[in-house]
Amino acid sequence: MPTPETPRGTRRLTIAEALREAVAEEMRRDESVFLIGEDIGIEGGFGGAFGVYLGLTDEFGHERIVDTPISEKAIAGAAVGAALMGFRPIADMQYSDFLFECMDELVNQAAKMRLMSGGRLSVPLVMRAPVGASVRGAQHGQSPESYFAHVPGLKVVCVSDAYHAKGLLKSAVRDDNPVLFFEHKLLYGTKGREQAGGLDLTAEVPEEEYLFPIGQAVVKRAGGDVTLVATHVSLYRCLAVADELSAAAGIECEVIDPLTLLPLDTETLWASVRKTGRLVIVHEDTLTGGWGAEVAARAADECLYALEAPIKRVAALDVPIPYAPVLEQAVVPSVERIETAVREVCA
Amino acid sequence: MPTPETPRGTRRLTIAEALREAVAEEMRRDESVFLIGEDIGIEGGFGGAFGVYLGLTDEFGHERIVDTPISEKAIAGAAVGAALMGFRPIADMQYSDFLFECMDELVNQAAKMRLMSGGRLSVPLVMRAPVGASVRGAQHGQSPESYFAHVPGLKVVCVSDAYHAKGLLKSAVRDDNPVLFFEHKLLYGTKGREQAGGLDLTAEVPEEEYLFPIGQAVVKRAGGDVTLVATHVSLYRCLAVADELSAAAGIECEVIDPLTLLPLDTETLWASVRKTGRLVIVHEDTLTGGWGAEVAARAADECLYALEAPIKRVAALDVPIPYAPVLEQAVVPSVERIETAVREVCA
Amino acid sequence: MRPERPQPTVLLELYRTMLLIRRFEERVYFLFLEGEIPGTLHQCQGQEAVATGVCDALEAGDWITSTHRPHGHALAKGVSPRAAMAELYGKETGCCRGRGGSMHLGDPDVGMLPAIAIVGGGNTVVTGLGLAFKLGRTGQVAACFFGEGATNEGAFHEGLNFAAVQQLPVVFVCENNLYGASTPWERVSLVPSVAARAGAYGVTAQVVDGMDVVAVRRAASTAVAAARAGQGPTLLECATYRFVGHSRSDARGYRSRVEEDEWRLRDPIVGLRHQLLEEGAADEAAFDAVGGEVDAVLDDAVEFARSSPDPDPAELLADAYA
Amino acid sequence: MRPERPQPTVLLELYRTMLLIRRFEERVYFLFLEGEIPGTLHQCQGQEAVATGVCDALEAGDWITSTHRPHGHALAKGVSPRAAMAELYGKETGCCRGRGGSMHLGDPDVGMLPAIAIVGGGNTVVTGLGLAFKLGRTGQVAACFFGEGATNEGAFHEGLNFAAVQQLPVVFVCENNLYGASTPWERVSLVPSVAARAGAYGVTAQVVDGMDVVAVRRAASTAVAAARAGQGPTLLECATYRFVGHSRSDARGYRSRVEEDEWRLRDPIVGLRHQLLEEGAADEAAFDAVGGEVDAVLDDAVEFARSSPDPDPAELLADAYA
Ligand SMILES: Cc1ncc(C[n+]2csc(CCOP(=O)(O)OP(=O)(O)O)c2C)c(N)n1
Ligand SMILES: Cc1ncc(C[n+]2csc(CCOP(=O)(O)OP(=O)(O)O)c2C)c(N)n1
Ligand SMILES: [Mg+2]
Ligand SMILES: [Mg+2]
Repeated sequence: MPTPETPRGTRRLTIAEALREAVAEEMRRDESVFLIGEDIGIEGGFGGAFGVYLGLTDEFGHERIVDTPISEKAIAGAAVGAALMGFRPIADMQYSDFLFECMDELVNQAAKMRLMSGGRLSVPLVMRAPVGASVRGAQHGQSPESYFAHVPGLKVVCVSDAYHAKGLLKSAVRDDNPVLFFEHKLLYGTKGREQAGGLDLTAEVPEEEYLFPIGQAVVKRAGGDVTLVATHVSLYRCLAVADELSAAAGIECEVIDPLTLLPLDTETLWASVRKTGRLVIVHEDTLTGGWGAEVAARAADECLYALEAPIKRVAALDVPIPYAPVLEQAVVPSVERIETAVREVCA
Repeated sequence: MPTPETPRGTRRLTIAEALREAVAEEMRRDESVFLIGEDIGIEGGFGGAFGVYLGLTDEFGHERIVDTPISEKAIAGAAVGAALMGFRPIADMQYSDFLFECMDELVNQAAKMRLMSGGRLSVPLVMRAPVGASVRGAQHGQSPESYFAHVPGLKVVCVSDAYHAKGLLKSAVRDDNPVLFFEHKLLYGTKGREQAGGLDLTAEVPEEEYLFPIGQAVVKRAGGDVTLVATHVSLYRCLAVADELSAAAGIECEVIDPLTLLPLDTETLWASVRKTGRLVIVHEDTLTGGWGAEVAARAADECLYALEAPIKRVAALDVPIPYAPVLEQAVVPSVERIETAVREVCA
Repeated sequence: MRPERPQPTVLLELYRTMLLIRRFEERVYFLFLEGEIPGTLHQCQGQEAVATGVCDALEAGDWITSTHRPHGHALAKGVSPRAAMAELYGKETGCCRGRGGSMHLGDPDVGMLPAIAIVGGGNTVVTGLGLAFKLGRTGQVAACFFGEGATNEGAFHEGLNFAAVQQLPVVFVCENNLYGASTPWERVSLVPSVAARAGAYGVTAQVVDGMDVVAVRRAASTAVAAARAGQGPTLLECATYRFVGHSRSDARGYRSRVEEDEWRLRDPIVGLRHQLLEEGAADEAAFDAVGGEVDAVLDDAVEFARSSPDPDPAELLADAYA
Repeated sequence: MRPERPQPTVLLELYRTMLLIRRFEERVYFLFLEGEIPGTLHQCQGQEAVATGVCDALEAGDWITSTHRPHGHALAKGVSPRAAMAELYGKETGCCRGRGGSMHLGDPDVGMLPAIAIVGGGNTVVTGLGLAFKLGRTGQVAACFFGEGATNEGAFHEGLNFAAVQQLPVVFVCENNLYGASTPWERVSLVPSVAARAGAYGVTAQVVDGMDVVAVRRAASTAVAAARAGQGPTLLECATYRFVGHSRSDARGYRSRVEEDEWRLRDPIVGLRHQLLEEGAADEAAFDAVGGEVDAVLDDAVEFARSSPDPDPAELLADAYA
């Protein structure tokens, strides 16, 4: 989604292309930026599990694109250590499900080093990780962003389109804190198109350099009846529901992409909730203890008196992601479940 | 807290003693129960980081008390594997902070094996882990129970007194699911007494065998003005606030110990909230994304219309636990912060 | 002393299993391209001798753990082709009732855990199987399959060391196919062989020709016997090669066609066939019969999978908890 | 060829550092018992030669990572006794402004990360230091301290292997004090020495007498030089012993007094003193002078810590994020 300031020269890029540009620009700009991960720079290889780094080794070489053993603890630990020494690593997790292999490095080291040093050190690393169910089963389909949105010391970003992906990744690289950067597998580009329900997975991206700030939500669609907050694929489902309900029931949804889960842009969120009086939160992470709970809890504290209906959350069901497509579809938040929730709060 | 059914013969036990009894009874009852962990059974050793297993090797020997290398992944992985084969391991994590070293085994294996097997296998393991700030710094002071309350496939228990500790540990051992069992360092026994604010850290425990069910909250103090939900040390602070406010301001708090965070006993909670119209949740896990968010979010959905005031959460501040006592005390939920929140919602 | 050669009937049975795996994988790839099988695939063409030789050395009551590349292990351990195929189709009749899928094939009835698709994930879990067998004095053995890439995971280290100090009845079977996804082993290890790592744990290791099912079976039998006798774990490193890409979308640009051709000359199925022919232990007619049988089994499996019902989403929530 | 012996002034300086560590630890223990220092303690009496010898082999611009038992490492690397003591008191003037505490002592100004109290935690993080030095071509070296118990963690494995394949300028320094908390090494490893594990990664290892500061310094110098020259990591296994309990409440029931007495005879400070006396390189007066200096430094440090202000809770939230 181009913002008002979008300059003249733009192209339509996929998220993968936009991320690739962001990485290349930051690596050109700053010698201290480097890449580290599995299968990211091998000649004739994949350029990362979803091809984001394809071609970058030609420009930046093997020293700044560090191919590692299958050792997630070493990847995360090395990123932490290098960041402490003033480098700005972009670490790569092939699937976010593997983050559980390096939770210690992320939760106990990356997030705590600043405090433990009395504020004398910082850990400017980015960890990219793809989320989302895509018929790969329980260990390759999670959306574990909520675990990290619970970690003081980390920042957590979820991107849903190429424009914000690029602008936020560049901001993440320049941020002096550890940033977990979550992308959805079905949104990378044309390959996921069909599974993502035929969405156009490109967005306009300016030719010129730009940043998009961490901690700022965007209103993707304005509406006065109910506020929908959603990320990743769920965002697009919400937009579809909004169109549908506007036409079919005259219900106008305001749809917000929070983009950053930690810290949360409650200013944008509450402005909307105060206007609509109704809040529905949608995410593909599982329901119980998901980040939607934090949004709802803060709303129930900070703008309770504005609420005209119960706060609804539509999320992945509280089960591991099953393989069979018919089951997987039943688990992730569907257009139908979102629509039901919105109709319920608007009834 | 003895329940009404408590039989005649009781003694006052510390949580450590009560847990030791529970372990011994279950090991006697069922050959498939065994212990696994670091420094749990070594002769002349510690009997676990907080002495819970002291003396058990004499009765059960080194085969059923498996002392391991410092290898949390192996501990958790072995527990998962043995549980899949029908054993009932009680695994020991010296500090809950180290659970991040075996997140994969807990989140990707223990919690998912049942679903991945199509419901054909189950994983009846218990993982015990001490939480809480006790002037040991950022990597030995966390209360990470909320991470696990977000994992479908796990159950999560937090115990606050010897009676429920014993009854719940025995239930956890018999449960066919993986149970994370969190205890607070300051509540084990006499050693923590001073730090815990001079509390009596013993409770009446029946001589006879009993179980306490997973998934059942208890009302520790009845009151009609506001519902306080709290675990571990925070529970006792809430009880102190309740006494104080009853005397000083005529505010009657209903104080509830949820005991199980996953699954949550919303029946008991909502019955109270429907009565009081006010809800304050208190925990030593950090605020953002903590389990209090889930309680608040569900209340804001399931009993919004009963609420007469914003839902307040009092939790550890969103920083890693700092070392200096004066800082640590500022981070964890204090009597003062709880009292302020309660007064606010009752104003 | 030349080790004893298995009976011709045994060899033909090994041949049959390898062929079943190969043709299963070929069918599955085709069905995947046709859009009948969803998701993604990690296939094992070329590595059949390892799964077959190891599983043949195990008893029915023994268990295995497997990886993201589990089809061969499953068939070799006795998961029925019907149940395996139906699982890939995501059907209720699959061995994991459609919940597991390609990367989590398994079947408790034949001693196979749902495969663990976290690289190295099985290497700690398998120690629990070993511990259970040791504590229960059941005489069972657990075998853990994993790739050479997995040996760089912390799980490999912790699992092998724990199994060693507890002298657990576990056989660690490394399928060294030279690559972890696109990454050649020599880029992620300064030691040339995985077996060289066993000494760090006081564990016996053996390098085996993983393209020779008889050699694998022999080495596995020794390791299994030692495990069953309470002598603790062995690490078997089976030198092998996957003839296909890492996963279904892999153009294999990171390795040379020359290298691939050299390894194809060592095709374990072709090799055994030649031996059997040379030794006069089987003739073309026998191979044709086996091939026909295998095809019939797979026709039946595909038909079974296609005609099986989808799982019922209404039952799903029951699967998270016992 | 007998390696060159350091100059007497150097030896006396090593003696001074070891004595500073010893007396620091003794004071701290007393102050802890008195209730002046809160929390818990993991002390290093007996292990002073390792911290001292290794840090003396490093340049000021080099870095170290440390463990739950970091006091000796901190003092040896140059953290001021004032800042270290104030940190234990939880004061704003501490090297981590009271946020870190005993288990997280460190000081960026002297090249020491906040100590990592997760066993093995430093072993992966240190590779990032090495990577930074390599990428930046700075010529710096990082040394990673850890116990023998830590070598059973996955982090040890992943860190050492990654450092090896990347040929990082890192020295891995294992303080093998025979126990991990209450657990004797031989119960958690079938191999007698930690050094035996280095071969699994193609890494050079050396076993050193960790009670002899000169031997430690010599081995460390070689390892540091190799690292600085781009020859990759070395694993040093320093055989040592902690004279005290694992943490402050440890009655040491898991080891014998005979064993303790034997090791006490090898006290690294007493040993060096005897040598210097024998060699005539120092006399009692010199030792008295050093002792007096050390005591004065510690008197001052305690006084400084006592009189320093507590941190201000109002500033705390600023410490979570940059
Ligand atoms: C913990 C973890 N990290 C990364 C991956 C992604 N991944 C899947 S297979 C694979 C390569 C595995 O190599 P190897 O162990 O040699 O097995 P092979 O595929 O060769 O059979 C990788 C990196 C994963 N599934 N799990
Ligand atoms: C990951 C982790 N597991 C367990 C512990 C608890 N613990 C602290 S020190 C220690 C023993 C460490 O032994 P070793 O590595 O030999 O170091 P030493 O204490 O002997 O210096 C243990 C088990 C921890 N801090 N971190
Ligand atoms: Mg491989
Ligand atoms: Mg030790």
